[in-house]
Amino acid sequence: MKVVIQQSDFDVAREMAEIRKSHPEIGAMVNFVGLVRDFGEAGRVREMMLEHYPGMTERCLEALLVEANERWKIVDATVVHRVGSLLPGDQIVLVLVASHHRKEAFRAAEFLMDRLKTEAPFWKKEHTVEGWRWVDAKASDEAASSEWM
Amino acid sequence: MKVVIQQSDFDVAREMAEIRKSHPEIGAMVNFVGLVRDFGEAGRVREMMLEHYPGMTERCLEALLVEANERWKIVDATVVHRVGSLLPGDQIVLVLVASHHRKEAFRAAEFLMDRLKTEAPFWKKEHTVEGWRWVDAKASDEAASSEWM
Amino acid sequence: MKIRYFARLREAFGESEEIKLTAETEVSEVAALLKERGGQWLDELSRPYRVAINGKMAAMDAKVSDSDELAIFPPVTGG
Amino acid sequence: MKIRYFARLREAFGESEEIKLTAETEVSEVAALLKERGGQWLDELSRPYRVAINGKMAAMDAKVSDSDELAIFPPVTGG
Repeated sequence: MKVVIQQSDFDVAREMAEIRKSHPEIGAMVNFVGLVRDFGEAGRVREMMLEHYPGMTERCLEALLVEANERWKIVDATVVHRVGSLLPGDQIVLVLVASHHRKEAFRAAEFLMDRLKTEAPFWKKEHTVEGWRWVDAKASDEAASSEWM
Repeated sequence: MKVVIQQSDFDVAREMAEIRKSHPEIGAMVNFVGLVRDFGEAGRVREMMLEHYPGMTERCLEALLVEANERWKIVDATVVHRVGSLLPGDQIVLVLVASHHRKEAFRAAEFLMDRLKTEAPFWKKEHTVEGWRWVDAKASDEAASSEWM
Repeated sequence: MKIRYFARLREAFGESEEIKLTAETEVSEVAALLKERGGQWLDELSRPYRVAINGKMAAMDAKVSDSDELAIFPPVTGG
Repeated sequence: MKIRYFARLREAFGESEEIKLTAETEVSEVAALLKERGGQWLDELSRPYRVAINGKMAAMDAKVSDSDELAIFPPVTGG
């Protein structure tokens, strides 16, 4: 299981290949990729800045992977999250879960995304026509996350 | 929305890029990739042959995409399914759903896979140490599919 | 009417055959005719199978006429 | 004790500061001390925020001592 925080982009196919080559027993892979949308609450987005808490962020994501592994029979998983300056259409986050069967992979990937959204210390700032503004946390994310409790 | 049946392999990152370039409003992409497992019900798998019903298979998958689009607010989707000879570790199927928000993409991707498993006319034959055998349909797939009714 | 077979049934019966229908017929009656041939026809069609008419899944009480394409195949196992 | 700030709070308060704790103190008491500074301290800490002690999310009634690292930040918005 792998957690990476990086400024550079990631290649979903390469991350999948890395897991596949060491696990011939895998039957299912579910990937979630989050992208910078061109429209936010304050209108058209020109740029996004992502900040994190080095050390805590990695440990938090590793703990989520351990929990996903305990709750579902997954074979392997990778989380890559970008920080720094991003543009509309850019990839932000990859959650990749490999398992024997598809149900476990779907459940674990959705769990990881829901909990990442409310627990992992990342903060987004958007540049719109009105200038830079910090993105507000969403009540819907809190609700989705608490359903896994 | 795109449906492709092909013998050759597919590249998840390329399929994602194709959708991303024409839809800057996408915030979430969920990919499901099914792989040939090295172990089946009759032991170690050496090879797999996949047969389909040309014409019906494509129409069936297109109808599932239309239904997914009606049930969830998705932006675009792609299904690629391979036929012919495959080896353990090979990619079999890609279901890729792009949407504004992650919940819709997760729901639609899981729906498409569950229904594809029980409705799309594909048949698998495995080569094991005991020779070639047709893979039996699973009751668990029927159960998963009927939950969407 | 053209009947197409797939997968295990294709291996047993061949890819397709033509039978003459003089009137609209229920799929179940066509299946009964095939089973009357005995041998592997009886064996294979005593196991679970599905049918499609002109490329759409159909129930056993659906009706076919001579211009239709009927497909008979085992439960699907793709994905 | 080192206090680190992130995101909107980092922009308002700076990246970090040191305060002296002579005994174990509840996080809520530390926050009350900061708010007493008034101005943007009062404004920003009147909005929702979260705390972590040594890199783990913590509740407001958790206790910190001088050797801990306390982080204060807005609700997270990654993913």
